[in-house]
Amino acid sequence: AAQAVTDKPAGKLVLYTSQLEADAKQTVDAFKAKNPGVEVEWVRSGTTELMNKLRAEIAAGSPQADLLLIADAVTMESLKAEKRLLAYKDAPVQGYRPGTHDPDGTWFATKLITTGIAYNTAAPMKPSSWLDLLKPEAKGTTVMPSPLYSGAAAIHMAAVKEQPDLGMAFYEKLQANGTTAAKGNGGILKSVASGEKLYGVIVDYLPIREQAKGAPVAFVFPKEGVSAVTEPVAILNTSKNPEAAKAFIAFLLSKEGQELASRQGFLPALPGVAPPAGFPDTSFISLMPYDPAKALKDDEANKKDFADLFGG
Amino acid sequence: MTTQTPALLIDDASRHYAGTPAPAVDGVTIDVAAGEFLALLGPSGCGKSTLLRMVAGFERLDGGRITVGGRTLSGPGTHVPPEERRIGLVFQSYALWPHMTVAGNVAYPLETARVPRAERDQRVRAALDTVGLSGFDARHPAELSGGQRQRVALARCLVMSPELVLLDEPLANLDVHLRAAMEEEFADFHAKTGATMVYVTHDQAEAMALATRIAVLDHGRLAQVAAPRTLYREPATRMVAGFVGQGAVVNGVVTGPVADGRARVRLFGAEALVRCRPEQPEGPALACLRPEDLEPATDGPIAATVVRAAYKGGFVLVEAEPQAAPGVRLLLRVSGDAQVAPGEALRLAVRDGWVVPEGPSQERLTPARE
Amino acid sequence: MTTQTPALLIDDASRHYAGTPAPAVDGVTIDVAAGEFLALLGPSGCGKSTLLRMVAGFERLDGGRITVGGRTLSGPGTHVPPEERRIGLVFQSYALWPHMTVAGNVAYPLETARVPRAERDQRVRAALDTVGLSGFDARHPAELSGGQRQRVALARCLVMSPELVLLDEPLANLDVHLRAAMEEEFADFHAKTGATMVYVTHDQAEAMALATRIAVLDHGRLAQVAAPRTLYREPATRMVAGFVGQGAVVNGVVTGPVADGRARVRLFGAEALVRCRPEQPEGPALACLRPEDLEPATDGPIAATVVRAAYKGGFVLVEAEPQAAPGVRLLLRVSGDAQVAPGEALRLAVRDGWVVPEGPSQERLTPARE
Amino acid sequence: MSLATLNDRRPFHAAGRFSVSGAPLLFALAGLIVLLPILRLVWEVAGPMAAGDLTALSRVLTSKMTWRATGNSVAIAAGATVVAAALGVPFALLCGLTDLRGKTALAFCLILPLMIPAQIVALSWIHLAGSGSPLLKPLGLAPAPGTPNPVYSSAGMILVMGIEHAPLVFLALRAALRAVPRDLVEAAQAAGARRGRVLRTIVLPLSLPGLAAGLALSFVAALGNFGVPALLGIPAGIPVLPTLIYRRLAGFGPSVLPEVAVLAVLIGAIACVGIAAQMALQARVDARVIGGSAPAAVLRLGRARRPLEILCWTVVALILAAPLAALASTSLIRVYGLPLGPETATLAHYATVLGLDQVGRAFTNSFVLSGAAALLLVLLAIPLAHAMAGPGKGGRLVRAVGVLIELPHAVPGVVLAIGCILVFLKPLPLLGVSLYGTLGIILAAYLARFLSLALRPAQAACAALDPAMEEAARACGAGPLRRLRTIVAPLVAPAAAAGGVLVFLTAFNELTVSILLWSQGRETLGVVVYALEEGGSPTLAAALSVVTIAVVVAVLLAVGWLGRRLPAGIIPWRG
Ligand SMILES: Nc1ncnc2c1ncn2[C@@H]1O[C@H](COP(=O)(O)OP(=O)(O)OP(=O)(O)O)[C@@H](O)[C@H]1O
Ligand SMILES: Nc1ncnc2c1ncn2[C@@H]1O[C@H](COP(=O)(O)OP(=O)(O)OP(=O)(O)O)[C@@H](O)[C@H]1O
Ligand SMILES: [Mg+2]
Ligand SMILES: [Mg+2]
Repeated sequence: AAQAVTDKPAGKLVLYTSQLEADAKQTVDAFKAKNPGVEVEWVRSGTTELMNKLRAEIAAGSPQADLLLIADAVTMESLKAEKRLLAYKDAPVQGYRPGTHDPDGTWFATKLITTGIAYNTAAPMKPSSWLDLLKPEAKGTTVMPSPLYSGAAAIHMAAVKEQPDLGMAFYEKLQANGTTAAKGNGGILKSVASGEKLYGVIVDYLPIREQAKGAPVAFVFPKEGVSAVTEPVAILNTSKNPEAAKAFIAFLLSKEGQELASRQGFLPALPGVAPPAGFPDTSFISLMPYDPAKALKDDEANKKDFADLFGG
Repeated sequence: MTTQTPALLIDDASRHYAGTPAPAVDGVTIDVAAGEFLALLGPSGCGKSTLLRMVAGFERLDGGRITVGGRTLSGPGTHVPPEERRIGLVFQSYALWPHMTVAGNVAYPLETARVPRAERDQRVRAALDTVGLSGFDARHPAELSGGQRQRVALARCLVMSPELVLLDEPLANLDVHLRAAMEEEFADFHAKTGATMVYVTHDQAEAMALATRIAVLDHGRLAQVAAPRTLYREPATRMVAGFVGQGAVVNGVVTGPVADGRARVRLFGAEALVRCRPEQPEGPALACLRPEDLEPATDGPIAATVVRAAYKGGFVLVEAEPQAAPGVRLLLRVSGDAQVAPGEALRLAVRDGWVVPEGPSQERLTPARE
Repeated sequence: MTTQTPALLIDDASRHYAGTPAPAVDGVTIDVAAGEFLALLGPSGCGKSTLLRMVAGFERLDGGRITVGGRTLSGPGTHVPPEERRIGLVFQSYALWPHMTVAGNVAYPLETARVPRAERDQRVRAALDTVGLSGFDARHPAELSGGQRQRVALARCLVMSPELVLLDEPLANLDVHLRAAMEEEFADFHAKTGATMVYVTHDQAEAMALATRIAVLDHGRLAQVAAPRTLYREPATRMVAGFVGQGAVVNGVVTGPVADGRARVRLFGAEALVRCRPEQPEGPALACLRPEDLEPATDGPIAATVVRAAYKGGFVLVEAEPQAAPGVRLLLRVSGDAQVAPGEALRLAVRDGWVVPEGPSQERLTPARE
Repeated sequence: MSLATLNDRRPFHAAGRFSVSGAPLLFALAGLIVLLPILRLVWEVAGPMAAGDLTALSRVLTSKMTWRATGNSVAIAAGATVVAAALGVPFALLCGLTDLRGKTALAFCLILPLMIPAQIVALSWIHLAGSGSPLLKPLGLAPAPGTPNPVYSSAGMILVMGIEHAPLVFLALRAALRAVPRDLVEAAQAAGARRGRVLRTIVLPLSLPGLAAGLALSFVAALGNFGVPALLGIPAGIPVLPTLIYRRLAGFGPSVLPEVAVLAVLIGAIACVGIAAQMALQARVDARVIGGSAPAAVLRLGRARRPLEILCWTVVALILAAPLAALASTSLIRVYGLPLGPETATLAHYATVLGLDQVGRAFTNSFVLSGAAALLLVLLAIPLAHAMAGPGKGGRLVRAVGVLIELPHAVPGVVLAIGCILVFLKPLPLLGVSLYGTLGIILAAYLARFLSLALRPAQAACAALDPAMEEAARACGAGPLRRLRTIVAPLVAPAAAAGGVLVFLTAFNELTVSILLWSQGRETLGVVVYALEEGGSPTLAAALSVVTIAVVVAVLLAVGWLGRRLPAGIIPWRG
């Protein structure tokens, strides 16, 4: 339950978010309805672009954002390691599973964006396991996002490597089976929807939404479990308005905030909040565990391994 | 090259550029005998280049026919492309290819014709010899003087042994001395090769010095074709009289009968005996008076005033206004030692002249300058 | 403009372009009186334009000094930029600004000088009047003929009332007739304005017709400055004798004493009385023989052969080779009615001539052509 | 040796046209705008290096991936240049030399790929060649579902970039052909040479410098292209320098910027070789002949004309109409992936996209930004080009800057954008306001990135300007500024305006720079299209792309109509 903030926060708040345009607008509007005194200025872009922007701002000596709401926790870990994040010790994290927020209180998951398998409905096989992608039916017809460019894919790789029955060998077998890599999830969806590829490793909401509109795609949560990026939110320690920033995080973590995420078509991070249409109940989804801090440490090595296997 | 058919026959040729009010070339008929040196003379814009380009095949005919050595090259339904005409062409701008050496420029037509290497080299050498440029083979056009460039252009044209050579104002860009030297080159070239040549110029001195016959174009029409002397002495039209040579074209009245090729003409109130055609009728007429036709004489019948006197080296060119005809300017030469000043009075005698067959028009008569 | 100091003084001026073997202008000294019309004459590349551009301020001097109206414009450590010299300049290419009307072009110097509107309009009108272009104000240069454009350029220069006007080959691009008409315009303009003018040309006839004095440049050096007649009749150097006027420069020997401004000279084995300087020593010398100095005469002492004969309209220019001096070419004029053919024998008499003060050099002597 | 030496025009009479006093000012102004962001980025490398820290440098230079990407970049850029030449050269020859009909329309269509953003072109080709191809699928020609899209390959990148950059070769060669005097061609014909021989032995050698300049431009453009390798190279696993840079940027850690700077300097170095080659060749062609009175040559095609016309339009249809049609049909389909048919077609995406309020803002912003950039750059390009045409030391100095001006154009846009953030985040020294977060910073980046586009036509015009024009003004007493204002500017204005049109159109749907610099309410069209595409709405992105292209074409036509009285050669596609 949301904990009422004693003093009504006010002033300007700068949010850098990788949410989709419409979602970001909804989120900000909902927050502002609760906190009319806060003026939220937000910049929406891909996580990579946002981080480039932030890096350049840091190098120029004046980061502009108060709040970051971006795709993955690994990036947050890197900022934390650089001591760029502000700890929000008394954040309202009751009810959240451990692992979906930083024990030190620097970042907090706001939803679950899982990576599973999408397939073209004309495909001969309906996959149910990651290992199905290694079958002859999938030879040369699978595409996945490259961890070199996509944060979600990087986390997916970190998670897969920690699975004993998958591991790096799984990637090697994928390569042997003719799987190719693409820059982002949008491209995967187009490939699979257009039938250019039949199977795609992809974040859940894109194919589920398109399927609802009638596109020839479907999404499965493989039985071994899925990886998830958690769209964490964090406060920069250079924030000029930490009170308002904390209020924003409190709103996102509140039941209301989580229901909003569900309405936007994402799996809420807070167990017990109903998932959006087209998604199975959260309890049916198993998450492949992984450690963001370790993922950060291994990141370079993972990317190099991937590049060695799949090229650029 | 000793055939009896004309080497070049231009028969009623016309060319009207789209979007222009009048044809650039308008029903021109000229035949050029083998070995002849024909000059095309006329003021700027009269259609000389257009006519030449029609012969070379770069312009199509809107009417008429062009025949070379008996073969119709341009005519109704026929147009042999320039590259198949085998007509030598020398451009006003020389049109040397800057990226080739002198030898390369000259060898080009032979390479095109697939002449074997050994023969090619030999012919290039011979052509360069002819124009006095042996030893310049390896130079690039940029490293030559203007006159040398012109000679390379000549050699390039000559190496093809063309029966017909067309030259478009080849000397217009040169200074007086270089021009005189190049005039000689052309005369030598013509004498040596015996080729038929058509030579475009707006400089009548050049045309007279070089050509066996001169064709004068006027607004796209042929005004007269004649040998230089005839053209100078017996211009057929007012335009030719004014354009060729210096002198004045003035109003007069033929009063006496024609005899011995001369008529009695009243000019500025005085009588003069002036050359004319046998069939010249009596009545108003135009007379062409060259500077050498007029002589200052103390007892001359025409009273005039000096308007301008210009020392030309060796003689003074005097411009005089007859008192009987204000506005008219007569040109005459007086000895270089004489001091003549504007405003002086002068008496003139008419020693010779020519009654222009075309007859007078309504227009105001001016000295033969513009 | 009636001061006694020279309007323009070029004092030992030199200019050596970097990377060229010899100076383009080499120690030239000329003074030009107020109201004078000086022509700069010389073959292509002799430095005429460079000298003019030095006076205008577009080229810096490497040595010497240029003074206009007593004020040093260029000199050691001094270089007044062109825009502050108030010198009128007419370009060979006219250099009219195509984006301005005729009036705009002419008004430009006044606008630059912030002349008030009313006065400006009035002066522009007056300048256009002077060149006979009233009523053309609103036209653009593209809508004018070549001669009219030249006159706009003149008006633009004139409107500034410059004390000094420089003209660089203003007529080189025009055809013979337009050139004659424009020569008159310049003479009128000079007479009307009384401005000091320096006029570059490589055409000696133009220079003679227009200039009060002619400066001949030779390889960047001043060869002679003199009035046209003097230049023609008494050339100071071999180069001037050959370049100005037609004629031949031939080897001879001064044998007799100088009297009455004439010396006895042995030419081709015959004796002739030839004009010379009073101090002319005896011994080998160069004689300049103009066409009018030579006369065909049955009893002429010099036997020669006709090499070339060119009809020039009114007369025939004959090139003859003396039998005593193979390779030498003499030029003379014979009447236009005479028929002269190459190869014919001819006897010549020398009526006049000039001993070139410079004296003979080792070089081969050629006719005054190149 | 140049053509000019054969005509009687003597370029060295240019001496004195340029007063050195104005040069440092212009030089400083242009250098400030253009080079600051790039120099600031280089400082990211040089600063630590000066302090003895070589980690970034050695990390990048010892990485195998760096050299693999470099090799790919050079090879693919070279290949794309060959394709661009294969397309641009024949079309330039046909449009520039022959009596082909409809040359204006043909040239217009050939220039279009330059005006359409790389990622749209690349997407069109993916659509077109993929198994879901809305055009090929109904015809039964599409690759079977599951077979790889043939465009995802080096060959695909080379082809698509080659098509995209063919206009650069086309425009440069056509300008050079315009300068080949007609009589040189006619002299060859009179010597008996047929068309092919005339082309081979006369026309091509004479226009070689122009051609090579076009090739160098195309090479540099291909080297810095990000859109095509991002969409086609990554799926094929073929890294090139721009994607490698992007990848570094997607990585973590404070070491990112120095490493990116090292890579950018690497691209810059390779590009500089191309640019310097181009400048050297430009110096060899005496531009003063260009645009002179000599009318361009015309070769008659005779009976070959009709078949050639058909061939030309077929090629144009293939390289332009087909991808555009694919894009258009994507924008019409109800749900991406369905076959296009009467029951699946809808205009709803257009309605949706035009109803988005960011689309309206983006159109306004892009109009303002590209308009302002075009205007300011034209104003800057004229004095700069004039200074570059000057002789002697001053001219050399400014010409050297001319090489550097190409740098912001050659490096990937994101690199330039980072440089801009580094420079413009802090308040401006004297004004005390920061450009950051305003349209100002995007404008500043556009000015840097597109200066070379505005400069090139102005430079050609200035070089072709008769020096006597200005000397006449000097003789009339006009000082340098007055001459610039009253003589030079009006005379080169048409050419400079053509450069302005190029800037406007290229900036109008620019993506890679503005993606980092935009902020809420200040999005550009490119950013919005990209966001729609990334957000999984390819149909909306396609609809917006079609609208954008329609606007571009409308602007081009309007410019052509307004400029129909200008002299030939100024409106780039006009005959
Ligand atoms: N391509 C063309 N299109 C339209 N009109 C043309 C074309 N070429 C020439 N003309 C016009 O045709 C007329 C004759 O031109 P032409 O070039 O034959 O003259 P010209 O006698 O050679 O003159 P010049 O002595 O100046 O060279 C001129 O009025 C000219 O303007
Ligand atoms: N900017 C320059 N750099 C180097 N050499 C030059 C330059 N300008 C002229 N020259 C050389 O200086 C000499 C004189 O040139 P100038 O232009 O003064 O000759 P000119 O007498 O005007 O000749 P023309 O009658 O051909 O115009 C020539 O040899 C020329 O090549
Ligand atoms: Mg002509
Ligand atoms: Mg000169």
